[in-house]
Amino acid sequence: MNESLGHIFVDAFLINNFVLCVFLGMCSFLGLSSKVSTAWRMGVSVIFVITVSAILSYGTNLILVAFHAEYLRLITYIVIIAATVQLTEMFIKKKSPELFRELGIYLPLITTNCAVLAVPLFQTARGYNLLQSTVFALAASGGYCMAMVLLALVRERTELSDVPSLARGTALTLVLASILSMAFMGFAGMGGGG
Amino acid sequence: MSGTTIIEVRTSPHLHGPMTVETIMRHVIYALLPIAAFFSWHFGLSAALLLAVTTAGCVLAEHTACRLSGKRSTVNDYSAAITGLLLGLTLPPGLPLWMAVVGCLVAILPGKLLFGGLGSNVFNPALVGRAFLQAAFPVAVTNYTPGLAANRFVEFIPSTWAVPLMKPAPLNDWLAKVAVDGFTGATPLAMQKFDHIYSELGPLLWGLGPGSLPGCLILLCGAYLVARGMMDWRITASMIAGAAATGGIFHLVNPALYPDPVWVVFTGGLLLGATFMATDPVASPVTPRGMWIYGLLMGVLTVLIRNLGGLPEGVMYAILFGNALSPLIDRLTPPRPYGARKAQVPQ
Amino acid sequence: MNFFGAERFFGPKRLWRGIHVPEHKEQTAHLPIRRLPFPPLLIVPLSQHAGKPAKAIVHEGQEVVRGEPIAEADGLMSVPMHAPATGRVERIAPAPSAKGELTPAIYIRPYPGASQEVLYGAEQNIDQMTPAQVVAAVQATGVVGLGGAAFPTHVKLKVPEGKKIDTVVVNGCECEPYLTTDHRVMVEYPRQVLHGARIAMRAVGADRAVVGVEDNKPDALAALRAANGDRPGILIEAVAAKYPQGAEKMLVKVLLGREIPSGGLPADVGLAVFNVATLAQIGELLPHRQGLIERVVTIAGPAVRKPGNYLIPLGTPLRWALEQAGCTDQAVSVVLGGPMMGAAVGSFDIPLTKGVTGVLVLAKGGANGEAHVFPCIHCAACVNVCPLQLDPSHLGLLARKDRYEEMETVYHLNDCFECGCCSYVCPAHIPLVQYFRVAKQMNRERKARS
Amino acid sequence: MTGTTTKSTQMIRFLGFVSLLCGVLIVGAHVASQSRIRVNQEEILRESLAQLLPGMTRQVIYIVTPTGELTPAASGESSDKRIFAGFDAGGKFLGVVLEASERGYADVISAMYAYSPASKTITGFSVLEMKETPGLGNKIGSDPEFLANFKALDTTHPVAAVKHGKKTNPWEIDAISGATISSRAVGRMLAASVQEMAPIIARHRDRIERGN
Amino acid sequence: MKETAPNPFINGLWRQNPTFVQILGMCPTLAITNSVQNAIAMGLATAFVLICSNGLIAAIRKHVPKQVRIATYIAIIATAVTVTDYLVKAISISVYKALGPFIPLIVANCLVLERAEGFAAKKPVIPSMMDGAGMGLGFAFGLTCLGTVREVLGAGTFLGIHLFGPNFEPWVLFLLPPGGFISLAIWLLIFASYRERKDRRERARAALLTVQPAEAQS
Repeated sequence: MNESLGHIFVDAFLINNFVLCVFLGMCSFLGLSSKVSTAWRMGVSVIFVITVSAILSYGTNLILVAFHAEYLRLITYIVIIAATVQLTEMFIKKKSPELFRELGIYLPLITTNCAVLAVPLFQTARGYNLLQSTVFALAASGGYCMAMVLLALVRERTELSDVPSLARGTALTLVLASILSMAFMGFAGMGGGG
Repeated sequence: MSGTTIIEVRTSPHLHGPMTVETIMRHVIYALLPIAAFFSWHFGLSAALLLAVTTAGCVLAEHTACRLSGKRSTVNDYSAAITGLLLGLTLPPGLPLWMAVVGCLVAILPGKLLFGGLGSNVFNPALVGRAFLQAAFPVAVTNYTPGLAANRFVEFIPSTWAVPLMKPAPLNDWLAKVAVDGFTGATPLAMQKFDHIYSELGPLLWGLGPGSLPGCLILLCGAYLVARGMMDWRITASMIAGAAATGGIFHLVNPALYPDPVWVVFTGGLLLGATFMATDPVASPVTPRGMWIYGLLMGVLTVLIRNLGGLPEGVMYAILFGNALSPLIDRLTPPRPYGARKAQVPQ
Repeated sequence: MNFFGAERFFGPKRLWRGIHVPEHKEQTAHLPIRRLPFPPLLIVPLSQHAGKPAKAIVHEGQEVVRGEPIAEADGLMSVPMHAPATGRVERIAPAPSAKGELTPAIYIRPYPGASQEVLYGAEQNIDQMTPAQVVAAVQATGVVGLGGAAFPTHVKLKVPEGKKIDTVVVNGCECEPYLTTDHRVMVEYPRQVLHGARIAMRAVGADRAVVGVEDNKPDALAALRAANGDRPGILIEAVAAKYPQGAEKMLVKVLLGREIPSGGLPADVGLAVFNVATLAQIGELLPHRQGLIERVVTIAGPAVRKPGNYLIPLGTPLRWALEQAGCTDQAVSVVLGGPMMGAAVGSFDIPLTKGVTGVLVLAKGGANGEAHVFPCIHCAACVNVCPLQLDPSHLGLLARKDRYEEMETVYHLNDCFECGCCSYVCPAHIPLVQYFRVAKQMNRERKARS
Repeated sequence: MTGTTTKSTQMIRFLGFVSLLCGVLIVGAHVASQSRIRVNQEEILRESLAQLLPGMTRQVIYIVTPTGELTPAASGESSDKRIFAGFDAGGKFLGVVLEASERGYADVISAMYAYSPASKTITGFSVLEMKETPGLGNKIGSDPEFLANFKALDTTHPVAAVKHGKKTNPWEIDAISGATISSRAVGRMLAASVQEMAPIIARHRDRIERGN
Repeated sequence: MKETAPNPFINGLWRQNPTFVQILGMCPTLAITNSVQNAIAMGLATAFVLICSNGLIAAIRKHVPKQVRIATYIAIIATAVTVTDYLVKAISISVYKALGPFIPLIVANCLVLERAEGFAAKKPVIPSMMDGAGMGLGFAFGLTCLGTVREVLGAGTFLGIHLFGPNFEPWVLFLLPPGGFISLAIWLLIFASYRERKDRRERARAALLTVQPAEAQS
């Protein structure tokens, strides 16, 4: 498959938005979206980690394929992600302790964010080249970030209203997510094909 | 005066303007009635019944839900009736009534009451109901029947009375009986998009094409609300402007594929959406600059979805997306408070 | 904005936001100012102004002459008090005030048949005084802002260190419905107003003054223009009537296009703003070295029998004033000041003080009757009218959730001067201004605690 | 310092042990399941081929090299272009099966179709993977009326989908009503694939029909 | 003391149900529940991973250095997942295709790591495996609940069996992403209202108990 970069981007960013249409990164999507500032920081950290780990995974996958060791793919990817998270943490800690204090608690959470693992898996399955993989990683993580912030914004708004006690919490968040997801259905078919 | 007069102590202001939520909502209904009347006249009995069912459905759903949760019923603010009317106007006249009821339930329960009722809904409830129906029953909600059928005041469109949960019976026989030559059931937008057939603009202005409402009438009704000071014209104007401008650019790039701006504005639900749905105050920004951005964004998005996406119509999705963005827009466009530009005086 | 005769097309300068409120001024605008007889007992509070209360210099049983000082200023942020009538000091004791709390006051029982004539005072030549001397002289008159704020006028006349004032703004915009005191003062005492303006110009060192009068008072404009003649230095300008045009922040923006910085003073933009009634009193009292002992109060409202503008001796109990004007049995609520910003009173025994511009008697079933409060529908009506361009809609939502701190730090709560426009227009009848008052109070208490 | 050193050697030793354990488990599972997986895959392939070429019992798989030549492939997964030639029990050539994919409404639709080199017609069509709207676009895989289009679809003329009920020519596909986008994607997919593959098949027709 | 410790199996299945109570492992819960069959398959695959990883981790728990424990857990979980991946592929390719990328993604399922850290790291092998089984089956139960709503409404079938006859109008939405969110919201609302009612009853009973002695005294 030789998809154009633009199409890869639109597809991963809007049409098959990781969070709203493919259900990846759900735990953080539901758990860390009560405040816009938190959601935004988490989103940005995820963009960074996904992009770096996607590029690293791409290289690693070439090595694995060369040695016919595809069965180690999953374990390698997860190690790469854990290492990226760890390195990011160390790097930020050294360069900007302030940012580290803000992001500190979110970074370890990224390791168990399946959106991060899904990007290398998908790019391998779809046979993307390095450039395509990078664009895909940026679009997917950007889409994740956008969905997080959108949900956090509407959740902050519902905080100002009198939500019935029954619906407070996850149920309301899910309804919001489902309406957002319905809104995203309008993007289907965009960006090519046609 | 006697010293024993009991005086009430209230805090200022001691005057209040004439406007109340209830009056505004009532006038929105007045403004919607001509459109509803046209819809019923154009499509006949089924359309009138559909509107009645959606309106009654929304009102009843709200009333019952409020009662069940032990609260005062909030139907007397008329907002549920508006939701019902708007929902009905966005549906094809032959839609099975049971689907319309499902739409009402979705619009009112998760679309509105779950958030805390009037004033708390993040999205326009009517559009939530419509989007649900669109996603749940994609065939039924895009299946338009011809307007002005000769016997429309005598008999119902057969699909109206479909058994709940069941598919409506195919309309072929009925269509053969009533249809005007060459009727395909496609809306002008779908015909333009998939077959590159342009409907004439004239009938569209007066709403005589299939599946479209009279643009001029909608604008008039909107103008009534604006004149009464009950609606903000900025959102409507900027949404139309955004759609027209984007449509214009597409048209300039490829006139064969993309319609001209006037056509863009007067087809589909754009005018109804821009006038009555995007302007839903609850789900739109409150800041003046925010309103312009919000409207433009929705207009642009509508045309992008229409021209680039897989669907012929994009107003509903554009407005839902705009609703989701309105808290962000509000946050990014705070009005500049008086005296804030200059440096603060050190105390 | 006056290029190429733009005014001819667009009318006078106008306030962009704000609201058009029914004026209800026809009730009293045409009635000349009348004197009210002395009440049987005058209650002169020692704190009728913003700042430190005055110190009494009389003792119980002492006889006082109308116009004689009875209390002296306690420091710079204070003004003296003068006896409103010739009589005897009955006692010095706490008295109820409009705010509800008891404040010390001098009770004076006027002699029956005491003269309205002011016997106390001496001539002084203002033209030979230095600005500092003018300021001191103004302080001695006890004049405070008569527009309602009761801020000591001499403090405003004292130019802050490092600031330069180029223009005196004279506020003739009485935008509150019902009230016509300033209107009548301008019509009947235009010379005093202008004289006061010149005194103020002299004190602050400004070489011009701009008088802003709303265009719904053509007779006031005409009177002022006639009194001014073609003398330079004072410009009399009409502005379109709109509420709250009379707020000084609004007026200076409309008249001169200057914005007083948030939390700042008019002096920060080279201005000093005075109410017409204040200047009229200065123009009247200063040359004779007299003290402020009476003021014009509008008594009006749907439940008043004899509405009008009354020259009321300060310290007149509210009950006496109302008895003189007469109330119908429809009366439910009495408000001191205008209907938009005035406070309802809880007792008729309070005295009328320097800051009282009007007494309104509201009738049953009035415009602010019990209304069902709907939830906020985000209609943005309040945002569109807020003269300070705040976001009352969001502020109101935050207030309902007790998020007071956020209101102050993010949404500029403290800029709000409680004009009431948002509450007036709110179709959901949400008591926005009331919320904001509570929020400000809570914030003050929180700060005091920490 | 010494304390930490021992500790880190301990940690390394432990992690080494864990990796060893994991490695053994993974490799064990891989080896144990490999043959079974291959059998499964081939079964799936044969099933889908048999569906398109009824009566098929044996298939020969060719891989199309970039130069347009054919090389026989053993089996297994491959992302290269493949041609499956099917034969019945008597060894009679039934036709070839080709793979094709195209962007549909939601995502890529990938499908297989049977092609008869003799009559230059498409004789069968089945969808492998798609994410089309359930109940609407996904009918391209199940709607009998739609699949009937592929009993004998002429490919001498570029294949194209037309609106439901408007089919007049043998090379046209009668679209599913309400799912025009997905139907058209199928049309484009087949047109492009046939255009590319038909000349190659024609060139190697003898070899393919012989089955070597 | 012993009796207060809940049976780890029952605990996971009901009281600490991962889907409805802990709200963990949401990605597969929402993504792989558009048919009951897929839901069950996914649930069982997760349960299998949980049993293996919990057992292995419990076995080596005493030797794990604290600093590298998360890395160790993840390596073990990844191994268990890889094994499961091959197993599913060997059992049925069509099931494997339906579950798509979500089998490898079990690695990132926070439920598995949470159980490793929260239970297996402290308890012996057998209870840990019991806990894994309980949690896994509880998860499978949650998935099946969701899958039932989505399949019945979205296709009119249950495990492929038509329930309403051929004329049923399917609610396509329930097979699409928004339907996943909505179905889960519906289940959570049902559970919330159940819990609310139970709370109210218990409070009423508690009130009754506190009132009665006072009455008896008087």
